Amino acid sequence: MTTLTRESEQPEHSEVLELERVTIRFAGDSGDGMQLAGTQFTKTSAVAGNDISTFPDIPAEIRAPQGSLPGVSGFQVSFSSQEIYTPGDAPDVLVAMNPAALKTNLADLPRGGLLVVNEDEFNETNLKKAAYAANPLEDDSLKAYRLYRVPISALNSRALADSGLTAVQIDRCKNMFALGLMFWMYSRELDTTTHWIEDKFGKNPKVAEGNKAALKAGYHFGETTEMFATHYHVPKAKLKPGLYRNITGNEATALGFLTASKLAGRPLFYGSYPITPASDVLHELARFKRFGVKTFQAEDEIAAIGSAIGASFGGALALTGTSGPGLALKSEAIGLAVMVELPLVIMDVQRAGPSTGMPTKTEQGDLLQAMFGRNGESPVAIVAPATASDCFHVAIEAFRIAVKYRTPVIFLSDGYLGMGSEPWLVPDFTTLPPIDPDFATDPATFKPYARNPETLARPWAVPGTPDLEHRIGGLEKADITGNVSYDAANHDKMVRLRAAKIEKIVQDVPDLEVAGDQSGGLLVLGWGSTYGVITTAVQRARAQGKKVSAAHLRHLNPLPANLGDVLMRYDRVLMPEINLGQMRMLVRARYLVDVVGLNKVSGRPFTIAEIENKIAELVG
Amino acid sequence: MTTLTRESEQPEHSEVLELERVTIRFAGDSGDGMQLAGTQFTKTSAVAGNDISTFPDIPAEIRAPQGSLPGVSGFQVSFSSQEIYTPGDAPDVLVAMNPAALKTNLADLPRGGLLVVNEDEFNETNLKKAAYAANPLEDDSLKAYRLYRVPISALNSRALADSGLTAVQIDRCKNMFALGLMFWMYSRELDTTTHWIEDKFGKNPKVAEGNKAALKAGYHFGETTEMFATHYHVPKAKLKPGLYRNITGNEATALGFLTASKLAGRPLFYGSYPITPASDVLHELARFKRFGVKTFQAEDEIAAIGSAIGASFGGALALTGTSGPGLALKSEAIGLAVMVELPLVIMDVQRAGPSTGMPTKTEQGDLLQAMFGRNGESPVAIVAPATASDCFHVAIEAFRIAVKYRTPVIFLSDGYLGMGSEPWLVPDFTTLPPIDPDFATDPATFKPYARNPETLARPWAVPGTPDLEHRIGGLEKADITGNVSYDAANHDKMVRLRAAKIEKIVQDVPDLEVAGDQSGGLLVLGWGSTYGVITTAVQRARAQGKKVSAAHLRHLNPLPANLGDVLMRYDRVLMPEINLGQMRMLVRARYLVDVVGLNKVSGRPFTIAEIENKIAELVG
Amino acid sequence: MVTAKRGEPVGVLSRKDFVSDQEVRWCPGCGDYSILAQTQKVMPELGIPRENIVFISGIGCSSRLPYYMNTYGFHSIHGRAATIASGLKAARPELSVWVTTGDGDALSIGGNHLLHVLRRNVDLQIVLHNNEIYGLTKGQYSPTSEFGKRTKSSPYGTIDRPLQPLSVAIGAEATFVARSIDADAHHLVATLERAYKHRGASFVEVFQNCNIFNDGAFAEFTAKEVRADRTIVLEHGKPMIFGKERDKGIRLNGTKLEVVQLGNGVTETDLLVHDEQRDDPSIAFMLSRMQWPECPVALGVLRAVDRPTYDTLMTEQIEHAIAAEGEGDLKDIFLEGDTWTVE
Amino acid sequence: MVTAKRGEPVGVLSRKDFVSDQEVRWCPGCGDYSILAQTQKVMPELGIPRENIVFISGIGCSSRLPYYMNTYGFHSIHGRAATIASGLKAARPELSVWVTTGDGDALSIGGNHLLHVLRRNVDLQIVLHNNEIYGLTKGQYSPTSEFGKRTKSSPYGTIDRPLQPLSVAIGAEATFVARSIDADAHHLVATLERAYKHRGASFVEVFQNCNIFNDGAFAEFTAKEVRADRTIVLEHGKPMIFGKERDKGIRLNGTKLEVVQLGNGVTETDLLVHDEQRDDPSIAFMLSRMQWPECPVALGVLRAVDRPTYDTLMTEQIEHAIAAEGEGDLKDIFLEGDTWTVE
Ligand SMILES: Cc1ncc(C[n+]2csc(CCOP(=O)(O)OP(=O)(O)O)c2C)c(N)n1
Ligand SMILES: Cc1ncc(C[n+]2csc(CCOP(=O)(O)OP(=O)(O)O)c2C)c(N)n1
Ligand code: SF4
Ligand code: SF4
Ligand SMILES: [Mg+2]
Ligand SMILES: [Mg+2]
Repeated sequence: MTTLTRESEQPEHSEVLELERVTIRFAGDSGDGMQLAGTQFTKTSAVAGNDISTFPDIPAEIRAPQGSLPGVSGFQVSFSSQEIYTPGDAPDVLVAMNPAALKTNLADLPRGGLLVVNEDEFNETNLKKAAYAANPLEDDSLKAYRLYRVPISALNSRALADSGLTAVQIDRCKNMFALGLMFWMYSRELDTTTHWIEDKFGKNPKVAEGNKAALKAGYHFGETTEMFATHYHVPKAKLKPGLYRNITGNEATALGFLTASKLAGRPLFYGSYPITPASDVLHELARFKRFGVKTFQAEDEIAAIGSAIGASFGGALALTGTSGPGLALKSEAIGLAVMVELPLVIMDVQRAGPSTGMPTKTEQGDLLQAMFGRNGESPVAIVAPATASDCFHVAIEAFRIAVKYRTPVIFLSDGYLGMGSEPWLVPDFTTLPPIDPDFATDPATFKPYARNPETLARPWAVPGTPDLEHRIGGLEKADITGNVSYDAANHDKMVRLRAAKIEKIVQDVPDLEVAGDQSGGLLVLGWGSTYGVITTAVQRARAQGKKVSAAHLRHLNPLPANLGDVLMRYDRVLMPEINLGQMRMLVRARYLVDVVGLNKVSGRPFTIAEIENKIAELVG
Repeated sequence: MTTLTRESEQPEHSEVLELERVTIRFAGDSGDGMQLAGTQFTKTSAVAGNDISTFPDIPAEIRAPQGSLPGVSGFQVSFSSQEIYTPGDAPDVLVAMNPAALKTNLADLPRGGLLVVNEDEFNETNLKKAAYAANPLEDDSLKAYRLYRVPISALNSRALADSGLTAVQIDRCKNMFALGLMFWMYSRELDTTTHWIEDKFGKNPKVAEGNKAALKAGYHFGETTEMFATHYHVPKAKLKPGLYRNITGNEATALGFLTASKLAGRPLFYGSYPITPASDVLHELARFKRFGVKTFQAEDEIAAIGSAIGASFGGALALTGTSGPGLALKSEAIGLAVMVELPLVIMDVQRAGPSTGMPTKTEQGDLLQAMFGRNGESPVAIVAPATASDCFHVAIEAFRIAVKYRTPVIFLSDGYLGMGSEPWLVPDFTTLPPIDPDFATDPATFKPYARNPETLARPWAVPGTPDLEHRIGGLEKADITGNVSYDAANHDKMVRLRAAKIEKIVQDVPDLEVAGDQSGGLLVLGWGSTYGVITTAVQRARAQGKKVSAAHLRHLNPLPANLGDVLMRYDRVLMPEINLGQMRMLVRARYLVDVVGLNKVSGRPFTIAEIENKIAELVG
Repeated sequence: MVTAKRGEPVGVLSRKDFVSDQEVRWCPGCGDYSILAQTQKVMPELGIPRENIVFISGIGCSSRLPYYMNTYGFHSIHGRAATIASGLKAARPELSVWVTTGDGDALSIGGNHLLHVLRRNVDLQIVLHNNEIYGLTKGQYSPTSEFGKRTKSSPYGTIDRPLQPLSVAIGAEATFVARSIDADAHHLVATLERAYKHRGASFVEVFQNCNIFNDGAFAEFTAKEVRADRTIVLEHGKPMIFGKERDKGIRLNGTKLEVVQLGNGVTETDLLVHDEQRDDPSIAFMLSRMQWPECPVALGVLRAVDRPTYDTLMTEQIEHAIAAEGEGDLKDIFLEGDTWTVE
Repeated sequence: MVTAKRGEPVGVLSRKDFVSDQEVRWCPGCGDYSILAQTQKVMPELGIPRENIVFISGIGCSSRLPYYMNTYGFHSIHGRAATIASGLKAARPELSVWVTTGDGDALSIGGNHLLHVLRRNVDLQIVLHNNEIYGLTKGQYSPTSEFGKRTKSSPYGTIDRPLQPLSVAIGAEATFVARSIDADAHHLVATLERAYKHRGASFVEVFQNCNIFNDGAFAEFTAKEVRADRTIVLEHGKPMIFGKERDKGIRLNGTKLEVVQLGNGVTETDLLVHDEQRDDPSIAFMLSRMQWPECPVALGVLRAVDRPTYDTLMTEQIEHAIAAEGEGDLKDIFLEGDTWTVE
C-alpha cells in the first residue's frame, strides 16, 4: 500500500491510498435499491479497467416487511488491479442502510473494517424490527470497526428538496447518494452511472434529475466534509484485451444454449417449469423469439422434459432446465431419453437441499442424483461450468456431446454461478466450431439402433424423412433393429453398449491440466463453482511457498482419461465440495485413491480462507 | 444314485432310482395351465417332505396369440432331499406342451435331459407359429435328449370321453394329465392335488371329476405303458421341524408389513399405484380389511407416496410400494420424507431397466437410485431381503428402523424374489419383539426437532394430540425448534445430523457373518436375491476343497459395522450383482478395497454354474 | 386423541388461539393477509378442538399459510398437498383437514391430484388462492393467467388459454364448489364455514390480489364501487338477482344464460332460481363460466351435493369386513393355502 | 421434410401401407384390434405423406398401437404421451401427431397433461381407449371403473367415484370432444376423420372392450341389438332423435335434459337441436353426462369449436418478432447492456 500525493491544483484535505483490491458490500432493505447501487458500482469499476466479481444476496422472502431482518438485501462487489476469481470472502467496506442490514451483515465485516451507516434509519421502530435492544451506534458495540455515521436520508432529502419529487420519490434516491459517496471514496468517475440514469429515467426527467442530484450529492459529501481522512484508488488490471461485458452465470448459460442452436443450425426448444434459481434462463430464452427459439412453459417438470424429448425426436436442439427438486421429478423421463438415445440437454442450477431446502442458497448436492437418479443402469454425460462466464462455453459443450453421441447430457450449474456475475470477454461467433446434427436420410442403410463405431451413437432419423418410418420407446430395444426385445443376451449387451457409449465420450474430453507442480505435494481437485476460491487459495498458498497445485473438472462423466494418472502423481489429494463428498466418492471408488474431503453444506460458497486453512492443515 | 427294488407285490416293469434332487420345468401355452401344474407339483413335493424352490416364467404379453412364441408360459420346480436355495440352473426334465414351448425352453435343457412332449400339438399350424421349418420330432434334432413323445391331448380326451364335458373343457384338463404323469415318474401321491381339485371345482362336480380323471389317467399311463424304463424317488429332506407353507416373496412381503403393523399396534396404510412386479403386494394387502389395513390406489406414484407421508404424519404405519420407474417418480417426495423425518417404508420390487425396460424380468439396478436418487444430501436407510421367505422378516425390519429412527427406509426386493416361491416356516407371532411408536404427548418437553441422543430421532407428534400443534415441511428446519431457517451454520449442522442419524442405525445392524473360513482366500459378498446361488455355488466350491467363503448383506445402508474388517481378512473379494456393479462401487469407495465384480444384466438370475465358474477362475 | 362432531363447540377458543408464533411474511398489501385473517376468524366458529385441525399446503406464497395457523400444519412440496391430505384424512377421518393452495400449485403441477381428490370426494376443505400468477417465483404466468398476458416468462404474451378452476372442479365430479374474494371478509368467512360444513371435498376459489406481480387482476369486477353490478352472489333457492339496485337478474333463455333488466315485463319469476343441490352439475358448470363483461361473475356456493365421502367409505368397508369375517387373526393369514408339517 | 395441407391427397396410399412389420400382440378378441384397423383404414383418407404422421403413446395395452402403425411412432412412458406430442408438434407444426392412450394412462397418471394439452389446444388427435380397467397390469380398477367394482386391487369393491372422460375434457376447455365405439367400424372411422380435420386438440373417447379383465363393460348399451335404443348419435344441426324406430328424442326441459317419445303432441321441433359449435360448452357438458338407463349415451362429436392452436400461435409469435425486430443476430445479444474494451 503506497501513499501518493495527487497531482491536482486544488488542495486535497484527504490523502489517496492506492489499493490492490477492495470489496464493498451494499446492504439495506429490499426496497432500498441495493442491487442497483451494486451493479452500478460494478459497471463503473469494470469500465475503469478493474477486474471484478460480484455476488448478490437476495432475500428468500418475496417481499418481507420493510426494515425486517428477512427483508435485507445485499450486493457484494470486489474490484482489483489483479485478476480475481471470487467476489471476496469478507467485505472491506460495509454500507448499511438500516439496522436490519447492519445486524445481518456485520458478522462478515472483519474487525477494523470500514462501516458506513445511514444513521437516520436507526430509530426506535427500525431498531425493534432488527431486534436491537439498544442502538448499536450509541453503545460502543461497534468500536472494533472504522464507523462512519452518515445522515444519508437527511442529506439526500435536503439535496433534493426542490427537485419537485414527492417525499417517497426522493427517499428512493438515497441509494444513489450512498453510491456517490462510494464513488468518491474509490476515486471513480460518475459518468457511466449518469448515462445509465438518463437512459433508465429518460421518460421521466424529474426522476432522472433527482437521481443524478443524489449521486452528485453523495460524491460531494465525501469530497467536501472532513469526515474521511483518506480515500482510495484501485489501478487498472492487466486483462486479456478485448470487448467485455458483465454477465451472470444464468445469462451466460442462456447465451451458450442459443449459440449452440446457431452452431447446429437447428432451432432451440426449451421446455421448462419455473423454479429458483433456474427461472432466469427461461426468462432470457423467452426473449429470443427472433432467433426462432421456442420456449414451452410446461405444467410441471415432467411435462417440461417430455416436451423436450418430443422436440428432440422432431430434430430440434432440445433443452429442459430446472433445479434439484425438478431434476428429481424428471428422473423417470431421463431414463426414457437414455433408452431412446436422443440428444437432450438437462440443465440443473443446483440449490440447497434436500427437498425444498433453501431455494435461494447454493449447493453442489445434486451430483449423485445426476449420476444415478434413475431406475436401472442409465448412464448419462455430465458437465459442470466453473465460473459465470464459463457457463457459456460449457453450455455449448453440453449440446456438442448430446448431438454427437445422441445422449442426454446434464449441465450442472448452481445458484452461486447462476446469480453471480463477472466480466465476460465477448466471443467471436465465427471462431466457434459448428455442431453437425447429421440426420439420417438414406432408407437403404437405415437401422434405428445401428451404431456409429466411433461414437456408438445411433442414427437421428426425424419424422418427415421419407421411408425412415420407425418406432422407438422405453421398452428394451433389440440391437441394430430397435424392435422390442425381451431376449436375455440382448439386454445384457444393450446395457453394456449404453454404458460404453458414455465412456466413449472420453475421447472428446480434454486431459485434466494441473495448475502448479505436475507432481508431488498436495493436489486440490475441484469441480463446478469452487473453481474461483480454489484457484485463489492455491495461488496464495504457493506464494507462501507451499507445495500445492490445483486442477478442476469440467467433465464429470465421463471423467478425463488421465485423471487416474494425475491422482497417482501427488502425495495427497484434497477435494473441496459444497456437499458431503459426492465427487470424492466417485473418485475413490474408481481409482481407490484416499482422497481427502473439505465439505461445507451451509448454502454458501467456500471462502478462500477456508480452503487456505485446509491446505495449511495438510501441507503445514 | 442307488438302485433299489421296490417292496411291492405286483410286478414292476419299471425300476425306481433314488435321486437327491430333481428340477422339472412345465412349459406350454399361456392357456395350458402350466402355472397350475407347477404349483400343484410343488405342493405335493413339499408335503412329501422335500425342500423345494420354484420360479415361474410368465410371458410379458398380456395374452399373446395361442401357440405363439411370446405366448409360452413356464414354471420350474426343484425338489430335493437336501436343503436347496434356488430353483436350479437347468431342468432335468422338460415338459413341452406345444412346439412354441419346446422352441423357447429347449436351450435350457442339458444334453441327455428328459424331454416329454405332447406330440399331438406338433401340427402344421403350431409348428409355423413356433417358426419351425420342419417338425423337430421327425428329424433327429432332438437326439441329444431322452425324448418321450406322448399323445397327451388324445389320451386325455379319450380318458374324458364320457365325462360329459365339452371338447374345450376336456382339453383344458390336459395339464392334469401331464401332472399325473410326472407324479408317477417321481413316485408322488395324488391326494394333495385331488383335494385341491375338489375344493376348487366343488361347485362344478363335472369339471372336478374331469380333472381328477385326467390326473389319474396321466399317472396310470406312466404306470402301465412300457414307455418309461425307470422312474424316480426323491427322499424326504432334513428340514427344520415345524409347520410350513409355500410362499412367494411378494406374499411374504405383504405378510411382513401386516405383521409389523400388528407389532406396532398401528394400522397399516398402503399407498400405491399398480406396477409389475409389485402389484401383487397391493392385491394381497387389499384383502386384509379386517386387519384395519387401508389400501389407497393412487392416481400415480407421486400421489401414492404423498398419501403415505400424510398417513405417517397421522400416526399410521405408512408404506408405499412400486418398481423402478415408480421409484424414480417418488424421488422428490422421498426427499420431503427425509426433511420431515417421519417413519415411512418404500418398497421397490426391482425389474429390468432402464426406463420401462423389461417389466417382467428381474434386476438389481435400483440400488444407486435408492441411495442417491434425490436432490441434495438426503440419506435414507436401505434393506434387502435375501430369499422369498426372508421378505417377511426384512419387511418387519424395515418398519422397525423406520419407526425407531423416524426415517424413510427403502425395502429393495426384486422380481425374482417377488414371483419366486419356497417353503416358509410359519413363524410364531408371539415370539416377535414389538415395535414402539413412542408418540410424543408431553407439551412441557415437546420440541419438534429435538432429538433422542441415542437414535437422533425426532419426536413423532401426531395431529389430535393436545398442545403439540406444530408445523413441518420441506424447507430447511432450525435445529430443535423445527422452524424454517436459512441460517448457514444451521443448514450445515442439519445436513450432518440427518446423515449421522442414518449412520446411527448401524447400532441395530447385526455384524456381517461369514459362511466358511473366517479369513483368507476368496470372499463372495452378495446382497438381495443372489443369496441362493451364491450360497450353493460356494458350498459346492468348498466341497471341491476350494478356499472360498460367502457373506450376505441384508442392510445396504448403513452397512454392517464390521464390514470393513471382514473385507480386510480375505485375499480377494468377489461381488456378483445383477447390475454393472452398484454395491461394488459403494464398497470400493468406502473401504478402498479392490472388490472384483461378476455382473450380468440379462433380466435373469445368476445360475449356480456362473458363480462357480467365476470362483474357479479366481481361486483356481 | 379427541374427536368432535361438526358444529358442537369445544371450550371457548378465539381467533387469537389460531395465530401462530411465526412472523407473517407476505408482501405488504398481499391478499393472502385477508384470507389468513378470515381463516383464523372462522376456526373458533367450527367448534373443533384445535389439535384436530390440520392445514396442508404445497409451495407458493399462498402455501405458507399453515405456518401462521396455530394448528397442526404441513408445508409440503409443490402441487402435492392434496395427496398428503388424502392420506392423512383416510388414516384419521376424525381430523379436520384443510388444503391451502395456489393457482400454480393446484392447477399446474398439482392438477392431476386435484382431479382425483375431488372425484374421490375425500372430506377436505381445499382453498385455492387464485392470483392468476406465480407469486413466489416472482411473476411467471399461471394456468389461470389471461390469454396474451405479458410476464417474465411470456415477454411476447402468453399463448396458453386459461383454465376456469371451478369448471375444472365440476368436470372432475366435485361435490362442493364455491368462489369468494380476499377483500370481502364477510363473504369469505361465510364461504369457508359452508366449505367446512359440507361433508366431502369442498373446493373454494378465492380471488386473491398479488399486488406485486399481478396487481388489480380482479379489480375490474371486484372493486368495491363496481362489485355489486359485476358479480352475483348466489343463494340457494333464491332467484338470481344482482346489481347495486338489485335490478338485474340472470335468465336461462333456452340453452343460454342471459342478463336481464328487471321491470317492464320482466319479473323475478322469469329468473333462474339457484339450486346448489341439483344432481346434474351442468347448470353449475354454466354458472362457473359466467365472465364479466358478458355476465356478472358468480360468487358463493355454485354446487353442494351430498355424496358418501372416500374416508367414510373406507372406514365402513373395514367395519363391514370385521363384522362379516371377524377381527383379522394373523394365524389364519399365515396358514392360507396348503400347509404341511415337518417333524 | 415434406409438408402437406389437410385433405389434399398425396400419392395413392392404401390401408396396407400403414401396417407395420410387427406382430400384433393383444389378447384375441380385444377391442384394440378394431381401433387399430380403423386407424389404419383412415390414414390414406387423410392425404398426408406417411412420413409426416407420428403416433405417440404412453404405457398400457392400448399404448402398443404405435408399433403396429407403419408411421413414425413413440411408445413412451406411462401418462406422458401428451407432453411428448406437445413438444413434437410445437417443434414441427407440419406433422400430423396422434396420441394413443388408455383410461389409466390418460386419466390416472396422465390426467394433468391431458388437462393442459387440451387447454393449450395443441393441434393433436388424442384417442383414448377406454376399457374401464388397467389391462396391461392385469386387471386393477381405473379412474373410469364403475363405483363399487370388484377387481384385483378392490376385492371389496371400489370406493372411488369414476370420472367422465368427456366431462373432464370439456372442463379443461377442450375445443373438440367426441365419442365412439370399438365395434362400430364405420362410426369410428368417421369420428377419427373428424378429429383429424379439426384444427386444435381433438379428444376422442372410444369405448373399448377388454374381453379378458372387463368383458362386456359397455355391452348394456353398445350391444348391436340395443345400441340404437340406448345410444344417440349426435349430428350437427339435427334434432336429437334416436331409437331403432327413430321415435325417441332429447328435449331440454328448463334446466334438465329428458327423453321424450315422439308423437301425440311431441314433434321434432320440441327437441334439442345439436350444435357442436356452441361457444358455451355447457350444453356439450350436459350431453357428456347422459348415461343409460336415464338417457341414451351420446356418441359422435359433442363439441367442435374453432380456436387458434398453440403450435400456430407459437410460430406466429416468432414470425411477428422477426418481422418487427429482424432475424436475431447473436452479436446484438452478446453486447446487451454496458460493454467496455480492455486494450
Ligand atoms: C418441484 C418444484 N417445481 C417448481 C418449484 C418452484 N415454484 C415454487 S412455487 C411455484 C408456483 C407458485 O405459484 P402459485 O401456486 O400460484 O402460488 P403463489 O405464489 O402465486 O401464491 C413454483 C413454480 C418448486 N418449488 N418445486
Ligand atoms: C410409472 C409407471 N407406473 C406404473 C406402470 C404400470 N402400468 C403400465 S400400464 C398401466 C395402466 C394401464 O391401464 P390403461 O392406461 O387403461 O391401459 P390399458 O392396458 O387398459 O389399455 C400401469 C399401471 C408403469 N408402466 N409405469
Ligand atoms: S408476491 Fe404476490 S402473492 Fe406473493 S406475497 Fe407478494 S403480493 Fe402476495
Ligand atoms: S388385457 Fe384386455 S385390453 Fe389388454 S390386450 Fe388383453 S383384452 Fe386387450
Ligand atoms: Mg398464484
Ligand atoms: Mg384401460
